[in-house]
Amino acid sequence: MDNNLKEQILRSSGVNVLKCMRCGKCSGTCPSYDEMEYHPHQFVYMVEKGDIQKLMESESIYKCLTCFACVERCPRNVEPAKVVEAVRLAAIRQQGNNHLTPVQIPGMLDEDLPQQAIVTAFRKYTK
Amino acid sequence: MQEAMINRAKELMADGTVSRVIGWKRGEFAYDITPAVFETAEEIDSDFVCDDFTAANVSKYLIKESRKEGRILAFLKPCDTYSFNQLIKEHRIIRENVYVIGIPGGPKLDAEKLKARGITGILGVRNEKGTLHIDTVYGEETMPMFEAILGKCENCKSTKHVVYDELMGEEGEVIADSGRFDRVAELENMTAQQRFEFWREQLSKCIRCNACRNVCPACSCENCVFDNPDSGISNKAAADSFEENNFHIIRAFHVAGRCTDCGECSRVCPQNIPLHLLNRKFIKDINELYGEYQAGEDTTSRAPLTNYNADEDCEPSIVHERGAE
Amino acid sequence: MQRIGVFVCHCGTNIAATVDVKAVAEALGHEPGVVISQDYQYMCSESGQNLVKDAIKEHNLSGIVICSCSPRMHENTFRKAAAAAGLNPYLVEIANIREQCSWIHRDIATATEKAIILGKAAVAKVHLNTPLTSMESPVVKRALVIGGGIAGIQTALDIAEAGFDVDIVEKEATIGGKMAQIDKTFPTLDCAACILTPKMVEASQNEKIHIYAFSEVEAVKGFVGNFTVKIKRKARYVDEVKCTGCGACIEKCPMKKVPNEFNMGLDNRHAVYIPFAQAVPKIATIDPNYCMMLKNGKCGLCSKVCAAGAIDYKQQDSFIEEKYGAIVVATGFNPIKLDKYDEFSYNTCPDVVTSLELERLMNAAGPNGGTLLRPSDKSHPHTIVFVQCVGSRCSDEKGKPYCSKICCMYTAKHAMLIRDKYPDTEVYVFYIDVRTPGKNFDEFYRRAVEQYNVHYIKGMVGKVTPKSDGKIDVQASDLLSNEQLHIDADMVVLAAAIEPDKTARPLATMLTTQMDTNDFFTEAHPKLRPVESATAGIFLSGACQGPKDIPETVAQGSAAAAKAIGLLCKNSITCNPCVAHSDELMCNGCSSCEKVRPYGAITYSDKEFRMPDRTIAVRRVASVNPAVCQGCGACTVACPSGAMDLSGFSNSQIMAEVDAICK
Amino acid sequence: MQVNDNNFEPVIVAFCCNWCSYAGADLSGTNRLNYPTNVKIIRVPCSCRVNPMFILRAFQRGADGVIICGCHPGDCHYTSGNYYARRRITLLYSMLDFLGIERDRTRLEWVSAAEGAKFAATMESFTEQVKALGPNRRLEDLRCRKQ
Repeated sequence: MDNNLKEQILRSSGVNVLKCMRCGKCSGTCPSYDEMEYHPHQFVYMVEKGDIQKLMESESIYKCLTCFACVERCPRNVEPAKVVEAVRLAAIRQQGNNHLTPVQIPGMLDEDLPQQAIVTAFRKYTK
Repeated sequence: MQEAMINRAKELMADGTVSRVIGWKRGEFAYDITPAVFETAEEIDSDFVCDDFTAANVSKYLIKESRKEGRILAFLKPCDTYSFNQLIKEHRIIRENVYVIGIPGGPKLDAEKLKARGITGILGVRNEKGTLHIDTVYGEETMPMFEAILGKCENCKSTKHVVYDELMGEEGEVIADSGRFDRVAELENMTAQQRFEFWREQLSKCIRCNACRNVCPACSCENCVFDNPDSGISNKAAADSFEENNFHIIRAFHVAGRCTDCGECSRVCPQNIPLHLLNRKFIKDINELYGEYQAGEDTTSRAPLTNYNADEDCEPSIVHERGAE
Repeated sequence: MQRIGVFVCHCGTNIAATVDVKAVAEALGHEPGVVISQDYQYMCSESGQNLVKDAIKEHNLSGIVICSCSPRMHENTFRKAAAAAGLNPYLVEIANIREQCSWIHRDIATATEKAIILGKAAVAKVHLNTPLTSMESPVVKRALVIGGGIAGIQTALDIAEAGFDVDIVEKEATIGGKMAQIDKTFPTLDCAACILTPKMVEASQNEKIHIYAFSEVEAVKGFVGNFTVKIKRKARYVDEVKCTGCGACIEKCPMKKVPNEFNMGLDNRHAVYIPFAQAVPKIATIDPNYCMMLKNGKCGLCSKVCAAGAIDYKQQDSFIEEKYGAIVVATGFNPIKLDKYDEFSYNTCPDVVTSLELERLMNAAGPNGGTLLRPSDKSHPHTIVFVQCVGSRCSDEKGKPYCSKICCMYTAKHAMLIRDKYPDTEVYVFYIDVRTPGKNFDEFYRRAVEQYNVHYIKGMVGKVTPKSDGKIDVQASDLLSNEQLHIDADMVVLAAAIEPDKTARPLATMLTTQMDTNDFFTEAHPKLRPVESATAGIFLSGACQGPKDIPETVAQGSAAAAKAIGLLCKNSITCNPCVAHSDELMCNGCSSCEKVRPYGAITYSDKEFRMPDRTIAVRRVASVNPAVCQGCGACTVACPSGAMDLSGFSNSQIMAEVDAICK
Repeated sequence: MQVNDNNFEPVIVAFCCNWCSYAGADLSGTNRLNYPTNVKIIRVPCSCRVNPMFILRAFQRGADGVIICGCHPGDCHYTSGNYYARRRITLLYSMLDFLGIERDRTRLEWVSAAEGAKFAATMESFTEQVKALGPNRRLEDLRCRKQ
C-alpha cells in the first residue's frame, strides 16, 4: 500500500528523492520550521523510506507556506516543497479529508485577510 | 563575331604570341559544335566556328593543352572564365601558357528543342529580333528564340569575364537575380517522398556513360575514384539504384565548393537528367549556410569545404530542422 | 594468402559473463584467412601474451585480431607482443568487446552476436593492414611550465634538477600562486610563506629556469618533442632588467586607492605595486587602469624617483617564440564567485567572507597585520560561523557538482587557529559530511573538535541575515538534534567551491588537450596515467587536473616533471606511423589537402612523370612529411581523387569494417 | 519481405573519433550504461576522417542508420578536424535529404571523452529514431541484401 503511495507521491511531485545528499539546507532555510512536526528534509527522507502515512496524518503538510525557499536553495535540485505538496494532495484527495470547509470561514475572517487568501486556501486545502 | 575572332586568332598566331588556338569546329551536323585545337591559319579559316550552337566550355582542355609546348589562345565565354579561374586556383592550368580572349556568351541554342518542334534536317540558324529563322533541308522554319534556349543559359549567373588577356565585345555583369536556385527551392518544398520519386525517375535513366564527369571542368582528376579499383567504390555500369545515386552524390560532393555552375553536365547528358540541380543544391546550401561563395570568381579565396567558421557554422541538425515535413 | 590469428579474451568474467567467448572464437575461426582462433582467461597477462607470441611463430601468422578490452587500454601491449614475436606491430587489430559490448549489454545471445560482428570487422580490417614503420622525430631539450604556483614551481625545479632548461610562464606579476596567499598549511600548521618562498627563490636563482612572469601563452603549434609556443609578455611599464625592486616608486605613487588583489581586495595598494614582499621576480608593475600617467599623462612621479630609470610608460606588450619538447600545464584553481548565493549575504555584508579572504585576514602580512578583526568595524569577533560546501556538490548551475576536497581540512585548520589564538571566540562549523581522508587528516579534524572545542554541527546553513546591531543572524538546521538554529554571529566564513582557472579552457584549445565538463584537464588514464594528458607531450600538474591540497599538488608536480624528464631524455621519439600518404600518380596537385592540414605536413613539388605514350609530363604533386603529420585524416576527405590515404585507417580498411558490420 | 515494426532490429554504424567519442563510448562501458546492441562502432582518428563514401557504403550494404561522433567544437585533438567534418556532413545530409532519403537516418553528435552518459543516451535515442523509420530501402543496394 505504502509502496503504491510512494509511487504516487514520486510521480505527482516529479521529484527524485534519491538526489538528496542530506545536507539539510531545506530545513535550515524553512521559515515554517518551528511550526512543523516533520521538516522539509524529513519529508524527502521519509518519502524515500516509504514512511508516508505519518506525513499524511501530520499537521506539517498544512504548515508549509509553499514559499519555495527550499526549492530555490537546494544544492541538488531535489525540490522538497513539491514533495510536501504531493503528500498534501494525497491526503486531501482521500474522501472527507478536506482541510478547510466553508463553515470554518466566518470564524477565520478578519479585516486584514485578503479575499484572495481564502480563495487560495480553498484551492490548496480542499479537493 | 566569328569573323573577328578568326582574324584576331590569325593575327596572334602570325605575331608569335600564340602557337595554337583552342576553339570549336563543326561536327556531323550544323548544331553539334565540338571543341577543337587549331595549329595553322588554314585550319582556322576552314573549320573555326563560333555561332549560336557553340556552347561547349573549353576550359578543361587547357589542363593538358597549357602543359604542351608553346602558348595557346583560348576563347572563353563568361561562364567558361569561371571554370578557367577555378582551374588556375587548383594549379591545374599554367596561366602563362594561355592567352585568354573573353568573348560574349549566350544565350546559346538547344538543337533538341528545335527537333522537339519537328524541325529536322537543320542546316543553319539566323537570329532576327528574337525569332529564329532555321534553314533546313526542307526549307525555312521559324520559332521564337526564347523557346530554343539551352538549359544552361536559361538562368545565366553572370555575363562578366572574371579573367582575360583581352576582351572582344562588351563586358557584362554578374546577374544577381538569375533565378538559378528556383527549381532547387521548388524541389526542397516537396515532401521527401516526392523528392525521392523525382530523383528515382531521373537517376534511373542514368546509363553511366560518364559524359557528365568527362565534360565537367571540376571533375578533372588524374584518376577518378570511380575508375580506381583501390578506391573501393569503382564501378563501370550502374546496375542498381544505389549505384546511380552513389555516383551522382559522390560526384556532386567532390565538386562541391569547386563547381562553378557552368551547366555542362546537364547539357551533355544524353538522358537529359537535370544533373546541374545536384550541384546547385550544394551551391545554394553553401550560400545559405556559409555565406555567398562563387567558385572561380577569384584564385585566392578558401573554398567553403576546406574552410570553417568555428563559432558561426551550423550543426548538421539544421538539415533535420528545416525543409518541408 | 593471409594467415590470421584470432584471440578472444575472457577478461575474467568481465567479458565472459555476458559474451559467450567460446562461440565468438568458434565463429571467427570460420572467417576467411583465419587459421587459428582461441580464447583465454586473461589475454593481456604474460601467459596470454605468450599464447599470442607462440601462435604467431607456430602458425606463421600474417596478422592478429585480439577480441578484448578497448584498444585505448591494451593496443600497445599486444603490438609489443606481436613485435616481440617478429610480426609488424601494425598488423594487430583490436575488437573492443568489453567496453563496447560485454559491459553495456546484458543478454548473452545478442551480446555474443555483436561481439562476433565486431570481431569480423576487425578480421576484415586486418586483412588490409600493412606493415608500418615508425619515423623518428627529434626532441627539443627544453620544457615549458604554464603557471607558476606551487605545482609549476615544483615541476620546474625537478626538471631543472635533471639538467634540462625549463621556462615558467606566469600570468600574474609574481610566481607563488594561491599558496603565497595562504597563512598556515594543514595538517602541520607550518607557515605557507616559510615553505613556499624559499622554493620561489630557488626557482629564480636556478640557471636552468627562466621565469616569464606577467606573461601568457598566446599560441601553441607543433607536436610532442617539437612545440613552438608564442608567449605574450604583457607590458609592466617597468623595465624588468633595470628594476631593482627597491620600492621607491611605490612609496611616491599618489594613487593609493587600488583594491589589492593579493589581499583579496580587503585593503588597497598603489597604482605601481609589487604584489607582496617576497615576490619573485621582485619587479614593480604599473597598473594601467589606475596609473594617472598612463590614463591621462599627468603625474610621472615614479619615473622621477626611480634611480635605476626603469619606468617606461611607453612599454608595449611584446611577444617571444620559443621551442619546447614538453609542456606542463599547472594553471591551478580559483574559488568560485559567490554572486549567485544571495542567501549567504556575501555581496551585502562585509563580515561574510570566503575562506581565502579569512587567510588574508589572519595573515601577518595581511590587511590587519595578523590580528583577526571584522572587516566592517575592525572589532574582535566573538562568534564565528563556518559554512562548508558553498557551491560544492551542487547539481544546479550556481555551483559545481564535485567535492572541492580541500575545504573540510582548511576549515578545521581555520577553526583550530582561531580557537588557539582567541580562546574567547566560539566557532561553529556547519557541515554536510566531514571528509578527511589523508595522512594525519582525520586526527587533525578530531583535534579541532576534541582539543579545541570547535562546534561541528551536521546541517546546512539556510540563510545569513545581517542585523541592524552589526550581528549576523545565521539560520541553519541541526539535523542530528532535528531543530532549526539561529546563531548570532560576528563573522561568517564561506568555504567556496574551487574551480579551474578561467585561462585553462582557451589553453586547452591551443594545446588540443581534453577537458571534462567542469573544465578540469582530462588525464590520459584516470588511474594509470594521472599526470599525462591524452595529447602526447602535454603533462598535468596540480589543481588544473582536479581539486588537490598542497601535498598532493607537489606530488603531482614532481610526477609530471618525471614524465617530462622521461621525454626530454630521449634524443628522438618514435612517431605514430598511422599518417597520411599521397599517391603521386593520382594526385592532381589541387591544394585541397593543403588547405585543411592542421600541422603543415603537406608540401607540393613539381615532379616528372612518364606518361603511357612515353612522353614526360611535369605535374605538381603533394607529399606528406610523416614526422609532422599526426594522422587526423582531414586531407583524405578533402582530396577529390582519393590520392590521399591514411595508413592504419585507409579507405579500404574502413570500408571493409563497414561491410563486415552491415553484412 | 514483410516488415514487422516490433521486431525490426536496425543495423546502425557509428563512426567515433579516437580521442573523444570512442573514449566516451568506452566510458559508457566502464560505467555500465546500457545502449542497444544495434550500434556497432568503427574507430576513426578524427571525425574529419569520415568520408561521405563511408556513409553511403554503409547504407549500400544495408545499414539503417549512420551516426558520426566527434569531439565538441573547439576540442578537436587535431584542432580543427571536427569543423571540417561539420561542414562536410551538413552538406552530405542536406544532399541525402534533397534526394528524398530520410533525413533522420543520419546524425552527427559531439560526445566528449567525459560524456559516457551522453554517448549511451544518444545511441539509445538514435536507435529508437531509426527503428521508427523502418528498414533503409532508399539507399540500399539490393544485391547486398541478406537472403
